[in-house]
Amino acid sequence: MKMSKRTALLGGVTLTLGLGLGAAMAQETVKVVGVIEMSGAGATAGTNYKNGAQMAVDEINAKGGILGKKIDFVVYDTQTNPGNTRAAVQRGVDEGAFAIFGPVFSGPISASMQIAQKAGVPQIVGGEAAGLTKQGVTTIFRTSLNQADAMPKLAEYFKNDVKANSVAVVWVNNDFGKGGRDAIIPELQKRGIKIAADIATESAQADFAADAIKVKSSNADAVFVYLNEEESARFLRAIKQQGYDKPIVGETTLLGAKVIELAGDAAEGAKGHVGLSVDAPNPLFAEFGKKFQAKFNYKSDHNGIKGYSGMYMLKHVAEKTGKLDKEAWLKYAHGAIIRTKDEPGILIDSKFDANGDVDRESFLAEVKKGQQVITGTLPPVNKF
Amino acid sequence: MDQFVQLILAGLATGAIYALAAIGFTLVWQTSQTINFAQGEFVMLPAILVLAAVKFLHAPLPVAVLMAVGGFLLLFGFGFKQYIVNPMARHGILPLAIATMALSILMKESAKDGFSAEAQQFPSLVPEGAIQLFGATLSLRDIAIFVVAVVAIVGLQLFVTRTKTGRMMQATAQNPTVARILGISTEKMILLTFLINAGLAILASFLISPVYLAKFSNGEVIGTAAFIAAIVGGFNQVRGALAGGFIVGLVDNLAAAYVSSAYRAAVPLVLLVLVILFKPEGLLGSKEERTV
Amino acid sequence: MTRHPVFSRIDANLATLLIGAVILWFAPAGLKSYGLYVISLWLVMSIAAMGLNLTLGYAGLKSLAQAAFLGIGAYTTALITAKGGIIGPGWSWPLAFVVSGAITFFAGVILGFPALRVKFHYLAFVTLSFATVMFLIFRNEQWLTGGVYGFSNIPRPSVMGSKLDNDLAFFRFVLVVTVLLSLAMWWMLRSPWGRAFTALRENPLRAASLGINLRAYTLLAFAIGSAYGGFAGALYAPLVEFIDPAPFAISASFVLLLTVVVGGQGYFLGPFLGAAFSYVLPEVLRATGGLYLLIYAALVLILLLITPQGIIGIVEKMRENRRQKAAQEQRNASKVMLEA
Amino acid sequence: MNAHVNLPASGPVLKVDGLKKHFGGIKAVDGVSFEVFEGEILGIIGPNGCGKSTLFNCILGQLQPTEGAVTLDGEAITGLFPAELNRRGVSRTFQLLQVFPNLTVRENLILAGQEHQGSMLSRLLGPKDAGLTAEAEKMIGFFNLGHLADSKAGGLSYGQQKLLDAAMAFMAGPRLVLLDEPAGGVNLTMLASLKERLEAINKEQGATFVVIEHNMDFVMSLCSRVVVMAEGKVLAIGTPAEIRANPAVIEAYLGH
Repeated sequence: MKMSKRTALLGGVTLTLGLGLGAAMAQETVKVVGVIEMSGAGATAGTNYKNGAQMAVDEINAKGGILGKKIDFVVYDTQTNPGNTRAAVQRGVDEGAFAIFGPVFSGPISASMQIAQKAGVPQIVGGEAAGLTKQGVTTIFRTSLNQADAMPKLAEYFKNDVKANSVAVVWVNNDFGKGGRDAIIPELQKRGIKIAADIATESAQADFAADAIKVKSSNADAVFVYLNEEESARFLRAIKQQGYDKPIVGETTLLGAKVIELAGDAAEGAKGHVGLSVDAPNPLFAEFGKKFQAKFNYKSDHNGIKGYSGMYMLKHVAEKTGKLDKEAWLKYAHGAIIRTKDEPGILIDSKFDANGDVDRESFLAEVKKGQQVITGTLPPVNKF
Repeated sequence: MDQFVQLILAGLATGAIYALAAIGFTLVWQTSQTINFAQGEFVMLPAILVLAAVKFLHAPLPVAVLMAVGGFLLLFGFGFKQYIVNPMARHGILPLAIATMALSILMKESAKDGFSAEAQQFPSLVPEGAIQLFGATLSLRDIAIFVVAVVAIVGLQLFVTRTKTGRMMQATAQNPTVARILGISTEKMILLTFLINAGLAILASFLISPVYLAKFSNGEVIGTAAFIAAIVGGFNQVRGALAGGFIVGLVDNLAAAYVSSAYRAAVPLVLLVLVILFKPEGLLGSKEERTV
Repeated sequence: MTRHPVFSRIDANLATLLIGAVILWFAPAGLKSYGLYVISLWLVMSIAAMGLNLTLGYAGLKSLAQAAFLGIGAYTTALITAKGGIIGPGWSWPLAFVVSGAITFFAGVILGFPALRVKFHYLAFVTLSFATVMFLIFRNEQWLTGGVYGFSNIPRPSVMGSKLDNDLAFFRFVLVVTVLLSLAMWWMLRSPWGRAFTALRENPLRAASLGINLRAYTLLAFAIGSAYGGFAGALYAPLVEFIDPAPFAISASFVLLLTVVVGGQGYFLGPFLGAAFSYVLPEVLRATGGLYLLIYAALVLILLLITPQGIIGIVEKMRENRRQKAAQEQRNASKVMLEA
Repeated sequence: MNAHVNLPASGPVLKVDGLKKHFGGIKAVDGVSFEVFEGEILGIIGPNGCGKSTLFNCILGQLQPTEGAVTLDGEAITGLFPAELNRRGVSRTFQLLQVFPNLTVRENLILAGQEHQGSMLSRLLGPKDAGLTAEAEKMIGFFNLGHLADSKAGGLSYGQQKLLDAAMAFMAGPRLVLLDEPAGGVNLTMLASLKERLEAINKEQGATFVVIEHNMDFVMSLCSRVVVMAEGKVLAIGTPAEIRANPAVIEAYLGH
């Protein structure tokens, strides 16, 4: 037993040392801590977000960094677990991060945003759930449209373009999917469209046969699919197997490059609204897409764009304030309008409001011959 | 009504995959008291290995398949038994089960870091297309999955009951001590079951990856389903595992459609708990004797 | 009378616990919030693992539902303490703590009933099903639990009128609760109950023939083990200040199982070592970048291959070797005595 | 030692009346009746498969009898659970080794007595030895296990475990002890000491014993009366001398 007592003490000491270090080594760099889903349910989205951000960091550092200081970008995996996320954000704050980059999934964001706020550290996230920017947190910034802004656009689309009187809604039962479902259903009903089926699916679900059959037998005029990437592809394949021939409508993910690649023919004809896309009629997106493909050997989805443009937003605001001061950064960022002519890395003109929501143009698209084809451009919610 | 038929047919195709995984699980349990929590990852990995061989070694697809099959049998048939099960077997069921849990993380993370975090297409051996049956649409792929799985299982059953090696294997599973006295090389027989388990996993992997897509995290769902199917079948019966796989596949699909999609995952479990409480030896299993 | 090794071992457990508590009280003075969070989490998960160690390690009942009990405790605490609390901020947390323990205790009793009928992997399955159902309830019943959006702004407890918003103060609060719960567990395990639990694991039929009420002790082992999960949940909620269903999923129950086995099942200090391995080591390894989970899994495998009895097993193996040597000498001596 | 055959005036401690246990068509125990009186040592013998063990398991609640009654001091105990029987003063030893290998000898003994002390709550809140250390030490001394008191039971030799098993049966001061082949596998020197210990404790505690045994010499010298079973039925009951002289018994044992 003496042994185990000694072992326990030793363990305690090692632990204390291990956790206590880290903050001491402040150098002439800008520390940005990525708190990102590198494993667990959010691994795919997280990897894209991280790769996009990493590419931006490499470019920025190659050109001399932010205000002459290189970006020191470290990434801590959250395992898509809120507790771990909280720990990682806390760790970033303790290590003196200038900004926290991530996470992408909304649950972990909810779990951790108070920590960043308490420390006054800007947090640039990939989450789309409507609630995030409604809780008075002053340090959070989105890199993509809020569901609450995207869904009315989509409901209009169902009414005017698809001309559906009834819609089956298929959503993934996490905060992202539930948030989308809760946002779209009232918008559809407001426009007199009936909800023919309301189908929850699991995240990381593999077998979508039962859900596809249910959609088909609901006899709705169209189906709205709000799932993560792979699940979207699996669903498209499953519903195609059922010989489904009515419009399949989605939001951003459904029309993403990854889904089209994975679903193959089954993605043909899918349509809907897209926030960010490498296929948008915009030379900057196309150029980003090419660079990303060259660097990582696969096609980026919208999360890659979010990570990339988010990092440039960080840089741009810091340079505008002329100093590395978090308070000044936050002050400028709230209400900032960033145009591509000033900062090409932002990829698309964007306005950040007082809550941290972003407003920008978005697109209507359709999958034709294995490609996402942009069929229309929608203006920002509030013109700027 | 055709919705019902449709659900049944889809459930059978899914169930066939679960059955393949559950049979391997049961075989390994029978011969070496290994609860393999990495069973799902066993089904995930072969497809990834094929894709990795194509991507990194630029091997043509048939060569890549051969390499993946050989490598997997060696690592997760022979190696798994030799280097994980053998040293730990005598320390009881739980440490070994936990070790397989660690193995599952290891396999998952290796696939993710070594290959890709993203889902990948996997070539299908069966053409796209569908036929009409009882007013329901049935894809050729589902039919193929079902047929291949059933042929494999029937073949295995014939092997076990009709050949000398098969009977020796069964004897080893049922009573290793007696088998040893009868002069059967139980070591070899146990190895054989591990190889068969790996082989069934490869088959399942190649069958479902075109549908589910090849991804490092695919094992989670399949592993749990195989575990449940094995228990439903009584844990110690190949026939039971077969039935268990189909039952889980069917109940899951019907539950999703008729009960509640949000509580879908619970329905088969709750039903099975009731079964266990009233028939503790599983649906087809035999009572484990109580020794005084 | 001579000193018995077993009795002195229990005393050593107590000594380690108390010395460890004193060190931990002062050690983290230099730690920042992150470090304090990690060691607080370590203690909280040690409590949950301690409960599972009772059910699994001492009484031999395979349970895969410990994370579900953690969740029941966490949600109960969140509901009772949020928004100023039901009975004011000062007493809400103690009430939540007691209620969390009570609910999980009774849930444990109910879940223990199948344990009387089915053993082994069926029991694991029944508990697995329970854990799945609980997870789905946490996720789907949004009106109660906040569903997938989670439950935010869970307050830290107050002690004597001051709220423990300071991370060091909260850590010390967690430490005190952990020590009290550990002492209670230590006392129980060295009481006749502890022996009865061990008997239940080693040979239930023989235990019954010695008048040991299998039904009562099985239910107690399950219920008390579950209640420790609930107690841990009552600390987890204010520690993270936000809960959603993810940390209470099946996979989390598996991690707790791994914690108990890696630490050393059936040893009093096992859960503390196991929890350090499961919850602190990954944080330390995170610095190694993307491969840390790979390294972690490999470490678990290697550790189990070396010592299937868990980390404490290494120490125990050495002690056992020494004892065997001594016993051999005694046996030789006794032979002479009996034959004489 | 087999002198006190004069039966006491009080009723029997244990009464087995028309006990039957059928497994499907097999009549393992088929209408067995006998009585055991205060302080006596009753032996049960018979060829393998005659139903001795099944009979034991029925009396001890391990099996539910198909028919018949068992009474302890005039109270029906048929089909009670083993733990309940034990708390009423019926204890037993096992044919195969059944000690708790990871507990020490002393802990095994305390465990064997603790459930007879106080209530559940007092066992939790009271002293860790449940006040049984002295009792355990006495038993350890009595069975010559003193030097092994702190060794784990799993590390003991076969004979030592057999002694411990027997000692555990006596910890709670039982009214009736059923010993299942106490001499099985025990070497000769150890056997003499075992027999002597059993006789001594029978006298000292005033407990009543029922012994199943194959070893004829052991049974005949230890027991005051012997029940001979064959094919699930009682063939004969009597003193060892009567049994030795019984032609039916001789027939059963030697006739084929």
